[in-house]
Amino acid sequence: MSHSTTIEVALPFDDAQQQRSAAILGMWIFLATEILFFGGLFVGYAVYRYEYFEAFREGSHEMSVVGGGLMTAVLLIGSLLVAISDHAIEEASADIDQRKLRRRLGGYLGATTLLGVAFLSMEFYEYYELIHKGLFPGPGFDASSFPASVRDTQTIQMYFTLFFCMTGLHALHMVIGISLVGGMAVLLSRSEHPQRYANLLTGIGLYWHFVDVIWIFLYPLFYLVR
Amino acid sequence: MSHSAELKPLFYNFAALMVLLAITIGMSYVDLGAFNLFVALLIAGIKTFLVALIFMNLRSTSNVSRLAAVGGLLWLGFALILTAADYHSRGWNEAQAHDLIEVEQARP
Amino acid sequence: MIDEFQILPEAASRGAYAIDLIAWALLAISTFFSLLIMFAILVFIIRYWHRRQVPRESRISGKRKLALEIVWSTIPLGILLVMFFWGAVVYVEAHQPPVDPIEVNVVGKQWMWKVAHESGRGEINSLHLPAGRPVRLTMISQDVIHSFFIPAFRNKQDVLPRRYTTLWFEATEPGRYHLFCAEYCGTSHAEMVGEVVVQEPEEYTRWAAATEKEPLAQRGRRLVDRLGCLQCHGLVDGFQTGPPLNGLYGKTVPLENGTTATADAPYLRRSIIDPQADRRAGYESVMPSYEDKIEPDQMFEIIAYLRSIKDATGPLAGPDTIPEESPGNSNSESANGEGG
Amino acid sequence: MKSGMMEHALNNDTNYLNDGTTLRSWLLTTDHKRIGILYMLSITFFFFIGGAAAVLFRLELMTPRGDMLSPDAYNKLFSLHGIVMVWFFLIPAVPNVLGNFLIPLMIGARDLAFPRLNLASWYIFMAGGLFTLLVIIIGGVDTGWTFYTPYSSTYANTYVILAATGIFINGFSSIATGLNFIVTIHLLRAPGMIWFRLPLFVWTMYATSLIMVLATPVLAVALALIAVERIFHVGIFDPAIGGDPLLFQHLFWFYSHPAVYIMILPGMGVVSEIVPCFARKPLFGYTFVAMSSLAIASLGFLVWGHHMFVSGQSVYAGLIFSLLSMLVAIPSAIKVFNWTATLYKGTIFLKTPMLYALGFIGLFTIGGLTGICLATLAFDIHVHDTYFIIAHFHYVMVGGMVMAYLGGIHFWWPKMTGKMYNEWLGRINALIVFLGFNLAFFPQFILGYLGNPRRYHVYPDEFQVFHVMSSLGASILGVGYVLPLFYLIWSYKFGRSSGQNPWHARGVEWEAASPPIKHNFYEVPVVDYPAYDYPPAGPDFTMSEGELEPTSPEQPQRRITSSHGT
Repeated sequence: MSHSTTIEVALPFDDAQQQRSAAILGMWIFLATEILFFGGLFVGYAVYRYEYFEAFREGSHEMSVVGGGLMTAVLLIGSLLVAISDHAIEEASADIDQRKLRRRLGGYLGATTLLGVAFLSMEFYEYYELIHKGLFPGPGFDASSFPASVRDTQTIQMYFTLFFCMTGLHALHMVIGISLVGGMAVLLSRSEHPQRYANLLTGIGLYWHFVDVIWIFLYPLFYLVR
Repeated sequence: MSHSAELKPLFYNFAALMVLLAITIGMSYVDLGAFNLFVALLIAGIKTFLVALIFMNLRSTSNVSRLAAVGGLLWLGFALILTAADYHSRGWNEAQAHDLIEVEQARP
Repeated sequence: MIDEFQILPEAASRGAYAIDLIAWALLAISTFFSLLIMFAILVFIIRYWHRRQVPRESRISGKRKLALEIVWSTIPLGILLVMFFWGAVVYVEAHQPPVDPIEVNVVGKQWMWKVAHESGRGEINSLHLPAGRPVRLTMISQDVIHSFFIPAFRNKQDVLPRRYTTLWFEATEPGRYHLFCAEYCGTSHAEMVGEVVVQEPEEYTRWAAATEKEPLAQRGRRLVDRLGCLQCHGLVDGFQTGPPLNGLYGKTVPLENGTTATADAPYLRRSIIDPQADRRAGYESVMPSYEDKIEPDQMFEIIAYLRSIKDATGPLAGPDTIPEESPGNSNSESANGEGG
Repeated sequence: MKSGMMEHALNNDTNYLNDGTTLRSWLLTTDHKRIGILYMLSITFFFFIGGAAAVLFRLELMTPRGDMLSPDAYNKLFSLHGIVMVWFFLIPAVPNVLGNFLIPLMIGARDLAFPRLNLASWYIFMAGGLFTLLVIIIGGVDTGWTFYTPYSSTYANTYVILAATGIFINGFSSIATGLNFIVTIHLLRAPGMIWFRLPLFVWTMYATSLIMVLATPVLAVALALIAVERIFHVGIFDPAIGGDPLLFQHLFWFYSHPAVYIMILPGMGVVSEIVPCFARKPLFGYTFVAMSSLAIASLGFLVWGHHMFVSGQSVYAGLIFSLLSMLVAIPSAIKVFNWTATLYKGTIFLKTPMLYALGFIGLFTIGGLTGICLATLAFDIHVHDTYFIIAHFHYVMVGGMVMAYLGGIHFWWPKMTGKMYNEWLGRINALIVFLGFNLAFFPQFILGYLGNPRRYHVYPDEFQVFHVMSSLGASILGVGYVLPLFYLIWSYKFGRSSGQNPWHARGVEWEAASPPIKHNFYEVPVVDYPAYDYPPAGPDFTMSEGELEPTSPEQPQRRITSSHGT
């Protein structure tokens, strides 16, 4: 590992390689807990979609397929940029021009941050529209635009409840991800030795990709029920 | 960029993801009944696999990390399958029970 | 009600004996293994007490070790499987419905049990039953989850909101028994208790008839008329929009989604609350939900009415032409006397 | 780094306890041992709060009428007891105190993989715990620790959201600890410490960590959904708006059943350490005991539905869950048989930790066997939600886990403090706990079979005898829990020095000084011996006041030992 010379080895570890393995393994275990954190909601989704399929189909007609697809694409571009940055910081040799590396990393991660913000803006615009239509679940929920079959029993509300819960939790993760990636962009573009933060960037990158993967599932489950 | 050659997999991967995204949107307009869900989840699964393998570097990390990723999914599977076992079979007993009533009543 | 000291609960239902038998078996197994372990520990402590000079060499060899591990894994496994099958058989049997039961309807709410008998007689926090006849309780909660528990019958079932659960048993011994709510339901959970009074059958019949109220089925017929159910479900001008109600109860009906369902109380209730959920094959989705229009007790009345006409054949006339003949249940002889 | 250690080595009197004595040096420490001590102090505090609640409602239950507490107060007390004992005592007890302290020592590491995360997890734990206490002070919560919907999500008028928040926060602490342990055990083992040389305590901690990491998030999301439902009045679990209250039970027990194994597995680990030491013999069936921990941890995830046999769950799901529950009993049985077999041809010393460990085996056996009773479908119909359940899980949690925790604290007390407590007080206390416990909880099996439902503050008169017995036992148990507080603290202040390894135990943790230095070992130990390598048909020891004393001066020595204290 070329960067082993530049990073300090923290106390319990023997060497940089071990430290990096620990960081990556720790992150993967954390992501496993995240899978189950979202998992509780996916179980809820499965149960209610099974019981109230009609409502889920009606509900998904309120969503913009193209808009959701665009959001997915935006996230995937972000993922690509994060992967490139990770690759860059990993593979850069110690004698590389640090200024150039800084600039590149700052650029990639800055762009990723903007893409994340763009995703959230689209999502919040969608929320705004749904709320405007009275489709925010709760006592003020206005189901009048739906057929009686899903209106009277309030099952249509369940679709929107799950939609807001699951995309909301995802959006929360996005906010955290944007802060982390944005923070990294600032940190790396100012750092004398960006490679010191390679483990941190890899960890944050894994988190970012994970948040993408959640959306990869949310998109067909809420937008493409048809 | 001395390492641009090694960047290629990332771009290929991205292209593949975009193609899959297009396919999943397209497939949602084709009515396959219950298979729509299956196809959508299958494509999402492939995408996840690609992201995990290439972007998240699962192909070259330690086995333990892979185990963690698979473990998370496996445990989610436990939750889904056993919960589904309850919901799916809830009506069964009653149905069977009432058939019995009819049989019993038909007898005399 | 028994209130002296006891160490074993009374057993007063048919199922109770089967469960007690399992309990004894489990007690025997538990006692055996507990004593085995404790006895072994005691013997080893005494024998291998550190001051005692006993041979400690030639410990168990690798091969015998493995054999031991296999033995003490498989023997418990065998016992466990036996207990599983035994418990499962009794459990499944307990869920086999009774033949021609007396139907009793129960509504649980914070913090009381409301019981409605077919005769129309109702009671609160008590349940009168005949001995020697199977009884089926159809239960629903108006608020949180409760649990209907009669220790003397070794029987228990959670009572859920917005869903029917059923519990059945056959009391054997006349007497008075405890009725508890077993699922924590709020402040006065411990006071959601009552008494089960098991009577001789004739006594029960007398008790049930001693009411001024109309039988449930008759009240149900009134409701059906008031809600206008027969506008669609009755034969109006030779045309029937919804499935006929005559002879529906207890039959297996085909559904729109290709499966079938049995028209029991839970199904009928669901069809009234959420008509689209399990729609009958061949019928349009035109029926609205009656969720807000029917109280839980009223739902029981409607189902009692449907049950009363389960053997009736032919189309049921609409509300303008109330049939002259009785709908065919002993509880609702005077169904023709009611207003529209 | 190496040179820093040499400096420590020069100063023989420095250990983790006196290496900085300011409050600041404790509150900002990243030393796993100090964090373990911080956890020990905090969970002791929570334990006595939960215990105080138990004292109050056991007093109320002396009579069948509600003459001391209002129903509301009673409900809040048992909820408090459950919430505090489960999340702020039982779950962190062994993992966060002994696990934190011992895992790096046992595997020969300098610290856990993420020391700062470890400290953060203590702060998160304290934040969650104090927040929950605050909730209790401002009015409490009355849903029971199970938070069943729709009572908790719609009907309860108490501070459900806040209490759930406290538990939610605590969940992060649990996850962080579990993650830290897994990474540490995977990556930081000393040279030669292969998996099958790991002490069984480490195996059980590994299994426990798996559960912490994989189950806790599901509880978090279930509690979060209750909060969402209460705040926005939506109906995820509320049947009035299409929700299904049973879905909550599925999510809750997906966590809470495995969580039961978070509470008991570490106890099994402790017992697996104590029994070989005081039988002077390698643990019988090491591999089987190690693998059974993993089997319990994974099978434990597949059995949650046995809490729902009468809930309205499908009959068929009930059958599946019953069968799977039966299977979990096998690995537990394997452990019990192997512990017992370890005593065979051993050289048995009944020191305080051993008394607790043997108490654990006996009580856990009863707890486990009654668990089989509860997994038997038909029997469970009758005793579900009665005192039978209460008795069963107290036999496992209190008879098992608390016994093991006390045994572990006594066993490693010399390691933690370098001091020896009064052996006779310790032994008498172990007996008090054992007797008090049985008197408190055995009558509850009978009460449950008679049909007394749980969570009742008033009950039919004929049950009173058993309730009085139970309350009496509980007060004896109370004495048994307060006493160690005094003699252990006393021994820390005034006790005899214990020496490095008073039990002549063979674990790597005893290679370090007692108490250990800041980074545990002067030299990283090299492990070329299996766990529990007690010499065959061991050397003769005699038992003196505090410790085991070899009768022959020649004791087998490790090739690599610390340069201090031998």
